[in-house]
Amino acid sequence: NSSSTSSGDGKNQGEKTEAKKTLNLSLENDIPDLNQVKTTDGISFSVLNNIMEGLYRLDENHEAVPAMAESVDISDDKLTYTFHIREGVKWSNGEVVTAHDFRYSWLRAMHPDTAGSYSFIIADYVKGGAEYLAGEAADSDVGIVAEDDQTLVVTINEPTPYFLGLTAFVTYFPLNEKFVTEAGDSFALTADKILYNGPFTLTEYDQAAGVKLVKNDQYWDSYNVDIDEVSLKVIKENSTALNLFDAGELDKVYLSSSDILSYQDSEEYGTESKFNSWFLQMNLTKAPFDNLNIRKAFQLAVDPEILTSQILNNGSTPASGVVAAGMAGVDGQLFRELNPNLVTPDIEKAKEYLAAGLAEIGGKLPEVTILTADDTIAKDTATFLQSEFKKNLGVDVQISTKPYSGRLQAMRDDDYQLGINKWGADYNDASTYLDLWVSVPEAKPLRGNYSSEKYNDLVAKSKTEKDEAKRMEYLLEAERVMVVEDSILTPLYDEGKAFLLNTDVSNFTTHPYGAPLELKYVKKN
Amino acid sequence: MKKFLAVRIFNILVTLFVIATVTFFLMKLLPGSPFDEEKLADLSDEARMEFYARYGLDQPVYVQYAKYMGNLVQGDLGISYYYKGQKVESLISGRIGPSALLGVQATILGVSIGLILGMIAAFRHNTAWDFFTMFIAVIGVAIPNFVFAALLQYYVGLKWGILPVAFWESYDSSILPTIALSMMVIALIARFMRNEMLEVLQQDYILTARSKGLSQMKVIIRHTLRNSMIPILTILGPIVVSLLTGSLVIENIFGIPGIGSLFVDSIKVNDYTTIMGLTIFYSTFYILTVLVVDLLYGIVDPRIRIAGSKG
Amino acid sequence: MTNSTLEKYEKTNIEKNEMNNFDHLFKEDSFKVVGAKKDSQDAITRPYVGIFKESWLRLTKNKGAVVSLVVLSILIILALIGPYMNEYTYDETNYEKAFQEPNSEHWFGTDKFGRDQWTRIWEGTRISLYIALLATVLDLVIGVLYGSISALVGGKVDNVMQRIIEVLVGIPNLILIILLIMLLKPGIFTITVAMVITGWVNMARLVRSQVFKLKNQEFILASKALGASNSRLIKEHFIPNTLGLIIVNMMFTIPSAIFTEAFLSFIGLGLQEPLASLGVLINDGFKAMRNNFYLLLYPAGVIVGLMVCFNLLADGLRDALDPKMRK
Amino acid sequence: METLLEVKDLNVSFRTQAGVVKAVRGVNFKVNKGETLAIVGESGSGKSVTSKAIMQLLPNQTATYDSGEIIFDGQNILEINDKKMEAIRGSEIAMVFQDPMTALNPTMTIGKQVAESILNHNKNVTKKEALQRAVEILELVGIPEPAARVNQYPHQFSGGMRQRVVIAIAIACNPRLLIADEPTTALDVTIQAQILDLLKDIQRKTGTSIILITHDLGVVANMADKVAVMYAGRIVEQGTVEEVFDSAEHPYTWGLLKSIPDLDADEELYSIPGTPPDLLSPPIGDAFAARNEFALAIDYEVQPPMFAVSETHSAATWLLHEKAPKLSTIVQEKESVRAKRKGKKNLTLAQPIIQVRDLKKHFRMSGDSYLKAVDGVTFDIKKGETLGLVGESGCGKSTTGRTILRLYEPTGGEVYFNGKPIHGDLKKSDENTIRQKMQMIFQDPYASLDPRKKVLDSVAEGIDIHKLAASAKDRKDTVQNLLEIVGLNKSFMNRYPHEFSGGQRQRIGIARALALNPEVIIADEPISALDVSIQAQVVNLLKDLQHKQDLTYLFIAHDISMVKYISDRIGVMYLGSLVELAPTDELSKEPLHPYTQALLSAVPTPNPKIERGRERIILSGDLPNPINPPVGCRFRTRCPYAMEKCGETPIWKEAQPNHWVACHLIE
Ligand SMILES: Nc1ncnc2c1ncn2[C@@H]1O[C@H](COP(=O)(O)OP(=O)(O)OP(=O)(O)O)[C@@H](O)[C@H]1O
Ligand SMILES: Nc1ncnc2c1ncn2[C@@H]1O[C@H](COP(=O)(O)OP(=O)(O)OP(=O)(O)O)[C@@H](O)[C@H]1O
Ligand SMILES: [Mg+2]
Ligand SMILES: [Mg+2]
Repeated sequence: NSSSTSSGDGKNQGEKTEAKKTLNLSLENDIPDLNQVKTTDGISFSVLNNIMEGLYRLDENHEAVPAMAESVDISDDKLTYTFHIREGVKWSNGEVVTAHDFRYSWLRAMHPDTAGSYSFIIADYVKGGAEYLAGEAADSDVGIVAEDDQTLVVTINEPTPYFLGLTAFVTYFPLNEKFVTEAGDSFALTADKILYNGPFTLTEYDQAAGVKLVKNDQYWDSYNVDIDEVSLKVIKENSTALNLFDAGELDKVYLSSSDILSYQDSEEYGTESKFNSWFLQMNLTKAPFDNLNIRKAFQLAVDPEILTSQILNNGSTPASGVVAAGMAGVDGQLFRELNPNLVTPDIEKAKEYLAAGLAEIGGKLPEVTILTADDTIAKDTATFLQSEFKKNLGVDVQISTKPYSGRLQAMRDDDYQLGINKWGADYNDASTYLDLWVSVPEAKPLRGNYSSEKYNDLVAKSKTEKDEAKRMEYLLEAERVMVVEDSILTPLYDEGKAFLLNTDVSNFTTHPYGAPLELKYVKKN
Repeated sequence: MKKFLAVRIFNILVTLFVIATVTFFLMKLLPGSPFDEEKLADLSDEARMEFYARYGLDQPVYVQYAKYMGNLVQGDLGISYYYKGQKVESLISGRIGPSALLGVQATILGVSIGLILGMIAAFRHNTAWDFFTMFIAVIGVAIPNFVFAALLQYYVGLKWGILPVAFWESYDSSILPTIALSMMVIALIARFMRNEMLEVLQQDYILTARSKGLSQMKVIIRHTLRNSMIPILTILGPIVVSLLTGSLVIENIFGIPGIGSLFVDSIKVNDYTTIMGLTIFYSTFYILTVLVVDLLYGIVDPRIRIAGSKG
Repeated sequence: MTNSTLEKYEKTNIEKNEMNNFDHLFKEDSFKVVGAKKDSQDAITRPYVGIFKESWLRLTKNKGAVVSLVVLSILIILALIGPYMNEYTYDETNYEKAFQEPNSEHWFGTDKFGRDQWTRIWEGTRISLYIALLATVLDLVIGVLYGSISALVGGKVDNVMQRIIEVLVGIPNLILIILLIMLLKPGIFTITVAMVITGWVNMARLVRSQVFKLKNQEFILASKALGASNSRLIKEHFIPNTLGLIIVNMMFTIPSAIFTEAFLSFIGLGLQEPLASLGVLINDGFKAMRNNFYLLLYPAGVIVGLMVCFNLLADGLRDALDPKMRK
Repeated sequence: METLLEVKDLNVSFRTQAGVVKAVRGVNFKVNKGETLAIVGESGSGKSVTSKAIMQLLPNQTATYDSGEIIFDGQNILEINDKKMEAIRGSEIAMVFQDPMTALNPTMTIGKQVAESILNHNKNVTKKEALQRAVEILELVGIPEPAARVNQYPHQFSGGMRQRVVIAIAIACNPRLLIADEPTTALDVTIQAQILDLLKDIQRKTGTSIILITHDLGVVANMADKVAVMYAGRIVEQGTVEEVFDSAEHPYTWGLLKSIPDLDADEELYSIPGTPPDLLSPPIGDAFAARNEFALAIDYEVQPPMFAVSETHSAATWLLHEKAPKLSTIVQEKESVRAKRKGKKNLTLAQPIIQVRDLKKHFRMSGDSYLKAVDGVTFDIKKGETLGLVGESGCGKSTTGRTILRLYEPTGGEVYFNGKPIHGDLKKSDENTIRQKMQMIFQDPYASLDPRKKVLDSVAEGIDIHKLAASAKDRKDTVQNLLEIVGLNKSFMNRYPHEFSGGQRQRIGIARALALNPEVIIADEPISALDVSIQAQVVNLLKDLQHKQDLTYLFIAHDISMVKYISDRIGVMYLGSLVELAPTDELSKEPLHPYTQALLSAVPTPNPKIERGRERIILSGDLPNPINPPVGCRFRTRCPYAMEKCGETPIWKEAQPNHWVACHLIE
């Protein structure tokens, strides 16, 4: 419908009321899937997050605040959550959102026939979830009970301080059973096969072209939604997006590193950071990284500061540990503030370690190769590491670039020495990182075959600890053991992004974890 | 002729079958699986197998193959793993439109300009004209088309504001990508045309034609064009296929929801059904084009009789 | 009387009575019958020159071809010695000097790692030239042979050979290449193998179409009547008569091979950092073209230069090999 | 009479790799309205170049007009612009090119090619009308079933038919001047007669002037008003037909006339000794001097001017100078004694070297129809024999020859070489032997030479294939020797095919076939493009080789007098089958088949007086379409004696000893 593209329509309608507020944004890739139960990627998350809403929603400061739920009662053992659904919240078709919708959706997300890759994010926490997912339990065995339309009682396995945050996650969004059943296979394939309960609804949906969002009048908090219409167009090419921004056709654009220098001083310029930590994983079973001294040498020989400020230059921040710097700790302190400067680059020390290591392994370093994925950032990082190792340690390393799944597969197959890896947080707690290296029941090649009883023990203890401060102690110690004592990886940086934002737009929020895009709070003049 | 076509169609089916089979097994050898999200990476092999089982991916490859072929025969290409829930047929048909439009336009534009440039070059052999067309042709091949695309977008779209910078919204949106896409075609056709024309212009029958008092223009159009067509047709076949099936970079640059990136992306994310669907779609298209070209050979040059080719 | 004055007389028909004008030419025995002189006509006026030598001679008369030959040699020499003309190496990073415009220290500027573009471009040219050479060889060896055999033998063989091409084209290349790098390591050798698989297909189809056109011509029949084998027909008749087309097609195979390599390297299937070919440099330059246009300009300039030279040379060669194209 | 065309001092040269070829060196002539000028002469003497120059169709990259004027209808063609020339070409001046095989666009239907010229010059003719007119013209030039054939492509036509198409194109717009460069060489005598009659008819009706280039002095005698004789780029003699034939003044003309085979004389054919000069560096004096047995000393020093003998007759030879010795005396003195024709061989005991049994070759046409080019021919060729094969153009002679050689896969029948079957699957080694022992001279010399090979390599190809040369020098010497044998300058080995005249190319083809010392040569029109002198030279050579090496020939030709001269036996083909086969003498004295009779009566004689008043049997009707030949006797549609019985296929029988015929008249 090429005729309705221009602002013509907008004006006609706009004249009747006041001027329409339209936000033009781009998506950097196709929208693979808007079926919240199965979808896994950030782009689909970004869309869904604005057209749907969970019991809680992240606010401008990325804290979970009541949304569909008006309030929650948490039992003393911190295992039972009783959510009170807000009165009068409606689906876009006018039906009321009830506790049953949540139960239906959550069970669907864990049912073996319908579950997607993110099923664990419910099943790992909710009582009976794991068994249900494995097909070994009935839905009545699962700790999700809709006591009435307004009340949802959820029982979880272990005390989880960040559980409320999880309910803001896409997989936790409700679904209207009747609607889903009627839509059948075509559910969520087109705009009219989705029922909305978020700040916006979709009017156009084309996986390859993008979506158009309009303010949802049925939304409980629609009074606070400033924007009337959002167009999210798929623009895969950075330079195109920049051209469009310059042409005034986009309100926000992310900058590629080569463009940053020339826009840094513009008032449109800004950066945002994500809980997305990059690190160089060493494989402990592959020579020479079975040697602690060598590992330490490789850990201390690179200064990520140079990488972030000279090469990436996009708001990424150098990392000194594996847990993203902005993650919550305890008592209002960030995790990193409690565990500062785990790794401080020191070339002299690195050289000493190398010498010591070399002496232990017989004087000669085998050929070393860094495995990396084929995206620009990963490749640049590899190039940087290569030149740093050469410069600082005098070690020649090779680079092996592989496509996304190729790299992952190679790492899982234990076919690497050094691998550039990253991990993005799903929720705001250090355990989203630290769980990864637990070697129970066995060590994972992907995680460098790291296997440390001490570490396992610390993480396990944190799981059952009801006291928040103590729990955090365990986690802090675990990170220290892994990164400092055992030196199994070189922390690199927390990913950031540089962008240009139309100066008319304010309050533009991007969450560092979960679903990034948050349009509910955006204001435009 | 009927028999010939029947044989060819049988051949096409066999070829497609071979392509589908080989591709299927090769594809299964690709590293990774359709569920290679970072999130699943930490699952144990056992847990992963369970997950695969839901999609029948735990079965032996030949069973999966048999199943796939069974569905294929019934015209069912399956459901995409990446674009979850999407039928591969509708995935392809939903995206082929813009690519095909661009492809057709670029082919027409490229071929007509290419032919004209080629003819001028041949006719003004070894003159400034010749050099000029050659230079254009060289630029057309030596500089990748994404550079043109970017320059066009920057100047025509952004600086001069004549045409849309990007997006697929009105007919105007198709102009710049068409031009960018056609550069290569222009270059190819111009060069081949020049070469063939030079050859044809030396033939005796050109003398006969001229002895009839035909003007240069008529001689060229009536007598040299058709006789120069064979190589042009040959190269045009694959060009048409690659243009109509979309160009990854151009579509990316102009933000066009085409089919171009689908192939590369689906291979990267191990979207098995989409890979297979595209492979079959693409090779059918290719093979049919080859068939058409083969038939055209005979029409363009009656001396070539591939139909009954026996020595 | 000189020859030229004599010619004047011949301009018009001379009437019998004007004959006296010639009288002074006549010697005493001018009108003696001497008869035929066999030996006066048998001199061979020019030595036999081989086709290749002759073509070379003709090539050297073509200004464009000679100029491009010179420029091409310069580019090749630069590819060989360019990297050693300054103190930088292609992988030496210097983050303080990132994104420097061309200057006296870095003649072609630096990239985001502060690496010297001059050095990198000539290193890259070397690789790209190798790719070009490889593509050429493949085209000539596999493509030409495959195409001519297919058309010449015809019938069932042609059918099968063409179907094989279709299968090769039909199976997604990328899958093959990814599988390849699982077997081999990414790098120049893998690229080579990858290109062997389908790089020659277009040439084969072109040559085939041309041979189809040629194979029923009388001079092929004549050659067959002399007992020429198929291989001789291919070598002596089909290839020379298809050469123009072959050369033109190579002018496309070469850049497309160069950019295929760049694409492969880009998705991690080809060259590995910090090695870079011209194609890769152009890809990188493209990303920075908005603010650092020189990063695109120089490698693109080298490629265009190379291609213009190749083309001029090819044009010259084509004309030189075509006996009818005489100036 | 009004002058239509006047060529004044035309000089044309070609720049080639080796130097400048001075192809035309000061040519002067006039053509009046309604008149026919015949140009005869040495092959390679510049006839075609002159005519192309008039059409302004010389390759402008290599050809230069050094001087001269070509005045057509008052304007100098060399000076007018392209647009005007385009208007003249085709409508005012039309040309029939020498090489019909390559003169037609292979990808355009015959009908369109003829209609094109009509459309081009008549603005108000519709396509349909033009095509209709094309059909009429094709009918006029004797293409059978033209309405069906207009949709065919050139490669589906036989050589002779293509020639007629080329003529049709030329006459389509009733030009005022028609330049016909060997318009009938590829035609059999009956069609030739038909075409010549047609040309005369057109000339009578429209007053067209004709420049007729030909080697067939019989045709000249029949057609021309005036004759110009060319040698080495110059016109050496000019005059009316009678003057030139009866009282030639130039020694070259004498030689030419003497070379005409005298059918009854029992002598070796006369040919002018030596080879024509290399035009890269033309001789200083008279170019013919070196081959002229009457050459005067001055001939080697000064080029002779044109001496007028009469108002219409002039010749360029110092012999006409008043100081020159009287002709008659020299002639008597120098009259060389012609060698006696070699005695007839006795071939009755000879073994057949080639046996052909019921040979068939059908070409598949569009749809499922077949063109039965050869449909069951049976004959033997004995070792050392020359079998002549004649017949209307398109009757399948070439196809027969090619199928015997297995250049075409036979559709049916058997062929034996030295008693061994050579049909069906052959062993490699057997095939190799055949390829070496049986050679072919191709009908179309230009098309049969690889345009990218120098003559040396083309001629040496067989030597290379069968590895007959010990060294490169050996190879070169052999080739040079062969070139000399066929009357070509040695230095020609450096040139490419397109740089030659038609006759020169034909001789290259002959040299190529001889290179392998074959036992059997299938000669498909080997001498059609040659001037009589060189024809004689080649025929003598063939005969000579036959004597020395016991060679066997299948000699395919249209020129019946030459066929009669060279052949021991003659086979007559009609529409794909043999109708008569008999020893030469018997066939010419007592032809049994009505077709043979018609054929023989159509042979022109090189004597203007006889030709003018002669009557021939002109066959009514057209050659039927070989896709759909008449049932029974194929000739019955045109046979003056056709009867009811002819609806049955006549059997191939030996009517008299050694005299085979297929006709119901002969019981
Ligand atoms: N394109 C050319 N380049 C060089 N030389 C040429 C070219 N065309 C013709 N010649 C030479 O010019 C001379 C005259 O050629 P032309 O074709 O006019 O001969 P011709 O009299 O028609 O002979 P024929 O009777 O054999 O056809 C020949 O010696 C030939 O070798
Ligand atoms: N390759 C072919 N394909 C189809 N038809 C052919 C082919 N070659 C020859 N013919 C047809 O076969 C018939 C015999 O042709 P052929 O060339 O043998 O005649 P010819 O006796 O040699 O005639 P000419 O004296 O004119 O050369 C003709 O009708 C011709 O059109
Ligand atoms: Mg001639
Ligand atoms: Mg013939």
